[in-house]
Amino acid sequence: MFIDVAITLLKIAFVFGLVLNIAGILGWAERKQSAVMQDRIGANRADILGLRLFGLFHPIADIVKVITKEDWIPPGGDKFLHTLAPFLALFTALAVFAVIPFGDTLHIAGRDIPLVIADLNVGILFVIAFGSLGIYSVVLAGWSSDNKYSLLGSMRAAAQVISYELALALSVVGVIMAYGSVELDDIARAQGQYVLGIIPYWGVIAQPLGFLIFFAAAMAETKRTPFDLPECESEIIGYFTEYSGFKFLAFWMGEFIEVIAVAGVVTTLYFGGWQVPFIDSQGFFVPGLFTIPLPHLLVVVIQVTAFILKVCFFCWFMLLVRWTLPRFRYDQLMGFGWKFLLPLAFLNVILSGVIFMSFEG
Amino acid sequence: MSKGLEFSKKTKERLQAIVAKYPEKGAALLPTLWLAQREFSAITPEVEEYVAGLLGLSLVRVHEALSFYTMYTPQPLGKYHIQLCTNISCSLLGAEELLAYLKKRLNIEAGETTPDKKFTLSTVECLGYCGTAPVMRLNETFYENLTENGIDQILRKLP
Amino acid sequence: MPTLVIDDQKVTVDPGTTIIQAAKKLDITIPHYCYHPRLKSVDMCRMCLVEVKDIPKLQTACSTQVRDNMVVFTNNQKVLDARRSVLEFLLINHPLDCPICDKAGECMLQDFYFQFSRHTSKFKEKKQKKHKVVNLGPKIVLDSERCILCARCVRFLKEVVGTEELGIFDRGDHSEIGIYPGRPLENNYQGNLADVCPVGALTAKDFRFACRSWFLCQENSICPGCSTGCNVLVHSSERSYDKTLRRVYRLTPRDNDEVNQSWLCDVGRYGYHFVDDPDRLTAPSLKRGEEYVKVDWDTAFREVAQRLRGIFERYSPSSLGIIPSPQLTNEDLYMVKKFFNETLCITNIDFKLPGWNQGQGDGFLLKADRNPNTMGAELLGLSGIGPQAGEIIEKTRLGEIKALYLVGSDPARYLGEEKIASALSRAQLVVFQGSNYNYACKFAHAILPGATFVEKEGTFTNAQARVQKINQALRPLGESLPDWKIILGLALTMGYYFPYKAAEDIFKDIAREVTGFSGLDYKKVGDKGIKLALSGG
Amino acid sequence: MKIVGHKLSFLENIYLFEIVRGLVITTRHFFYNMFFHIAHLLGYQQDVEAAVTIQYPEQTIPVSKRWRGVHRINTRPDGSPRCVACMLCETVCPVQCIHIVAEEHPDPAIEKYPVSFEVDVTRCCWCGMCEEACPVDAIYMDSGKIPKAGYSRQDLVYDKETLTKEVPLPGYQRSLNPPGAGAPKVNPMGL
Repeated sequence: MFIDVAITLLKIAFVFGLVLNIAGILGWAERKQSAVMQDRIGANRADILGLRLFGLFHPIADIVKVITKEDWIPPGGDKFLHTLAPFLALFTALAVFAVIPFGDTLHIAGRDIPLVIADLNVGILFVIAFGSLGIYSVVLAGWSSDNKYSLLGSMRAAAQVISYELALALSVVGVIMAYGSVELDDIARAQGQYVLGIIPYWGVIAQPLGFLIFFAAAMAETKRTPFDLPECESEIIGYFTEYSGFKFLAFWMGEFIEVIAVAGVVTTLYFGGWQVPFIDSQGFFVPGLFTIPLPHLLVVVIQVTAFILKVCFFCWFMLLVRWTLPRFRYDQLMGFGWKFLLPLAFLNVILSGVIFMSFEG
Repeated sequence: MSKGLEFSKKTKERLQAIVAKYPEKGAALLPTLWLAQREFSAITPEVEEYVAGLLGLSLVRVHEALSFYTMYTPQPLGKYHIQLCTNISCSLLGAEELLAYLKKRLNIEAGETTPDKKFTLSTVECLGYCGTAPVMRLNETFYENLTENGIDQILRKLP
Repeated sequence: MPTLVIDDQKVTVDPGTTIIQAAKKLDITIPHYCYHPRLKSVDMCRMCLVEVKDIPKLQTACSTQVRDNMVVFTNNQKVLDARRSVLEFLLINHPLDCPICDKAGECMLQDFYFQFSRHTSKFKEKKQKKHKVVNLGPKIVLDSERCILCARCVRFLKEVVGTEELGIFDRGDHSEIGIYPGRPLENNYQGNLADVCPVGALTAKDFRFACRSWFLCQENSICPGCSTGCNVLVHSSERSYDKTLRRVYRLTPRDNDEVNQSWLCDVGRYGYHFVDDPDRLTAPSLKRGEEYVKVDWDTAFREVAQRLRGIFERYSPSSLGIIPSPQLTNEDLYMVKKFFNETLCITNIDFKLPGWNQGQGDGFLLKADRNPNTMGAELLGLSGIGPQAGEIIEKTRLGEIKALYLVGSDPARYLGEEKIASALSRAQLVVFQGSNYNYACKFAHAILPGATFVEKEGTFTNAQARVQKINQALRPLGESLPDWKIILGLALTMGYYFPYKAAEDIFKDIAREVTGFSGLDYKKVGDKGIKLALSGG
Repeated sequence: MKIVGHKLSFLENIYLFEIVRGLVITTRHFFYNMFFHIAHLLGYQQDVEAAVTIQYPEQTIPVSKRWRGVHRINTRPDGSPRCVACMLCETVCPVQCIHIVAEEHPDPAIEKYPVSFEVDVTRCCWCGMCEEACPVDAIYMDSGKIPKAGYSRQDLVYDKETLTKEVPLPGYQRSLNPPGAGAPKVNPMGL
C-alpha cells in the first residue's frame, strides 16, 4: 500500500517535473524559434557572469523580474477570485497530465507499474472535462478585474472555447470508435497494431480527418495564434489586462502547459502515444521476418523517450503554426468553428461509423 | 564748474562783440571755442565746461562741436604745429616720404608732440593746395612744393 | 483745410500737417527712422522720401507740409528706388549681426530691408569698426556699429526730458552717439531710449539678451508704479528664457495722448520684477505652531472663515480690522468693501496707511503717490468709514482689534517693522492676502496668495480719475488667485454668495452702484480708458 | 467600396493546402537558419548570414553621411562654443527641444554667448532644421551617434558641456569648420 503511494508520487513528480520544465523552456523556445524562423537571432542578452548560453537564462531572468514586480489587484475587483483565476488556469492545465500514459506497463521487481498517473477508465472524458474547466479561470479573471475590456476579453474567450469544444469532442468520437475504448492507456496500447501488417495503426491513419479537426480545435482551446482573440496582447485587450507579477506569469505558464497538454493528447490519440513502430515488449521486429529481443527496461526507456520526443515535436509544431499563421477575425473564428469544423466533425463521425461498420461486417 | 578758469579781460571784450553778432548766445559757440583755444592753448574738459557755462549750452553740445572740427584740439600742442597733407595729390608727389623724413627728424610719430613742446606733427587731409603739392601747414602759414631740403630750411629758420 | 491726394486717395487735413501725418490718416505707412510723432522732424535719415507732383526731386514726408491740391506718390518706382538706395547707404557700415542683436524681430532696419530693399551689398571695403557694448548709464547699452544716426535718442533727451545727455560726436563715417565722457545717463526716462531707437543701437540692460522678441506675447495693461497710470504693453512668455525664470520680460509704453504720450518712466518700467520674484506667495499656507503649512484653497478658506466667525461670535464686528491696498484693482477693492463692510458690517476699513502717498514725484510722469488706484479706492469709499489705517494698527496694538485682514497692503513699509511687530503679534488672527512676501507675513496666521497685475483682469482709476483697464497676460503663479476671487471664495465659505464669474461682472455692479462709474462697462473703458465725470472732483 | 483581390480557387478556399504552404516556408527558414546558426557556433560557414539583425550596441549600421545623429556644438579655437545664443535654432525647432539661456560675453566682439544650451533628445524629432538655421556654424548633427538610454529624463537633456565635447564622426563632418578651427571658412557674421 505504502509503496503504491510512493510509486504514484514518484510518477507525479516525474510527469510534473517534466511538464513544468518543458513549459519553462517553451518560453525560451518560443522566442528563439520565432527568431530563427524570421531570420533573427532572438533573445540572447541575459547572462550570468558573461555566460549567455543562447539566451537560456532568459526564463530565469523573467522569473526574477516577474516575482519582483508589484502584485496589483484592481481596487474595485474581487480580490479572492482575482487571485484564484490564474491558479485555476495552472491547475486545469496540469490536471490533464494525470491521465496521459507516457509508457508501457513497467514490470519491475515483480510489480506491474502502469506508466500513467491515474489510469481512469473515462480518460478522454476527463481530458475534455478539464479542458472545458479551463474556461473558468478565464471568465473569473475577466470578471474579477473590474475592467470592461477584461470582461469583454473573457467573454470572447468563453464563446470561443465553448464553440470549439463541440468539434473537439466530436472528433474524438472517431478515435473511440476506432479503438473501442475511452481509456487513454487502452487507446495507446491499441495503436501498437499494424494495418496490412506493416503500417502502424495510429490514430492519424485511422482518423486523418479527425486528427485535423482535433488539432485545429485543440489549438483554439489553447487560445494561441491564430486563435488568440481572448488575449491579443498586441491590439485587442484581453482578460488578463489587470494582472501583473506572478499571477500574470501563472497565466503565461498555464498557456504553455496547455500547449504541452494538447501535444500530449494529440500524441496519445493520434500518434501512437508511447508506441514506437516495430518495437514492442519483445524487442525490435520486422513484421513477418525476424525479431531482435531487447531487455524490458530498455524498451520502456525507448518508449518513454519516444513519447517525450513526440510531445516535443508537437510543441514545436504548435509554435511553428503560431508564428506562421495570422490571427482570425472574430466572426471568421466563430464561422470556422460552427459552420465548418462542427459539420466536418459530424461528417467524420458518420464516415467513421460507416467505414468501421463495413470493415467489421 | 570752471576751476578758476577765466578769459582775460581782453578776450572777454572780444567775446562780447562776437556774441552780439548772433541772435542766440549759443550760436557763438565756434568763435568762442576758437578764442578759448587761443587763450588756454587747448580745449580741455575744464575749458569745455567754462565755454558751456558762458554760452548757456549743455556740455554735450560743446563736445559735439569740438569733436566735429579738427582745428580744435583737446590736448595742448607744441609751439609749432606741423600739419602735413597726405591726401592723394600730395601723396603722389612724395608726401609719404616727407612724413617719414619729418618723423625721423623730429623723432616723433604723427599726432605726437616733441618732449620739449616745440613741435607737434600731424597729418591732415586736403588743405586745398593740390596744384602745388606737397603741402604742409606750420601753425597758420602754408608751405607749398615741399622737399626735404625745403623742410630743413623752414624748420631751421624757426626761432 | 488743405485737401490732397496721396496714392489716389483724397484726404483733408489741418494746415501745417506733414505728408507723413496725412498719410497715416489714410493708413499709408511711409517708412522712416528719424521721424517720431512726438519729436521734431529733422530730415536726417532720408527714408521717408516721397514724390510730390510737380516737384522734380523727392521730398521728405516727415517735414514737407501739405498744400491744397497736392498730389503725393508714396509707392511708385521712383520712391521705391530711392528707399532702396537709402537703405543701401544705411547698411554700408551696419554689421549683419541680426542673430545676436536684441532688436531683431522688431527692428525697423530689418523690416524695411526685407520689405523694400533686399539688395546684395556692393560695398567691398572693410566696414567701419566702432565701439561696441558702450555703457551709457545704469540701464542702457550702446552699440555704435548698429547706429544709423537718426538722432532720435539725442532729440528725445533734448526735447522731452530736457537733460541733453547724449550727443553725436566726430564726423562722417566716424560719427558716434555718446555721452559726455564721465557723465553717464542719470535721468528717470532713459528706458525710453531703447524704445525710441529704431535699430539695435540702444538696448536696455534689463532686457538685453534675456529673450528674443518673437517669443513674447504682448498684452495691454496699466503701469502699477504710480497714480499716473501710464498705459503699457506687458511683454511676457509663459516659458522662461533666462536664468532668473522670469515670465514678464519688459514693459513698454503704449501711446495715450491723455496720460503718458509715448513715454514711461524708469521707476514704472523696471518695477515689474516683483511679478516673478522668488518672494512671490504661490500657495495658501496656514500657521501651525511656528511652521507654515501649504494647504489647498478649501482648507485655507475653511480655517480663515472659522476663525473669523469665532472672533465675530466672541466679540463684535468692531474687533475686526481690514487694511486694503490702493495697489488693488477697482474690482478687488469693491469686493473688499462689499463683503467686509456692507455684508459683515465691519467699519474698521481704511487704506490710508500713514505716508501712503509720500514717494517722490518728478513733475512729468512719476507721481508722489506710488499707488495706481488711490482714486479708485477713494471713490469706492474705502476710506473715511471708520478710523484711519494707522489707527487700526494702533487699535490692534492696544488689543481693541482682535483680527486684522491685510489685503495686499504692506504696513511695515510705512510704519516700520517695530510698530508692526508690536501690533500684529497682539492680534488673535492676522490674515495676509497678497502677491509677495513682506514683513507682515511673519505674523500672519493665514497667507492667501494673490495674483499680480499681469495675472488678472480689472481696472485702475488714476489720479486724473481716468478708469483704465488691465488685461491678463499670464496665468497666476502657482495657486495664486485674483484678490476678488479670494474674497469671493472666503465669502462663499462663510455662507455669502456673490454672483460674480469674472471681473467684468463686478465692474458692472460698480457701474451700477458707485457714483462716477455709472453707465460704464469694459467695452466703454476700452484700451485707452475713460475719464470719470466727477462732480466737484 | 472597391474590393481588391482575386477570387479564391477551390484549393485555396479549403485553406489547408495554403496553410501547409505557409508552414513549409517557415519551416524551411527555420531549418536553414538553424543549420547555419549551429554551423556558426562551431566556427564554420561564417560568411553565410543566417540573421538579418544587428547586435546593437556592439554592432551598428554604417549610416549615411547625411544621417542626423546626436547634436554637436562646434567650437572656436579656444574651445568655447561657436554658438552666439541667437536662439534661431530654438525658434525654428518644431518640437521645442532646444533651450538656450543667453548672457553677455566679456569680449564685446563676441557680445553674446549661451550660459546654458540644452537639447532634450527625448523631444528631438531629428529634423535637422537647427543645423539649417544656425548662422554661425555652431550646431551640427553629424556626430553619427544615437542617444543612449538614460535612467531619468534629465539624463537625456544634453547640456552645453556634453554637446561641445561631441566630435563629428570621421568623414561625416558637415561643417566647413572643424571643431576648434582657426580662421573660419564660413563666416556669415564675422565671428
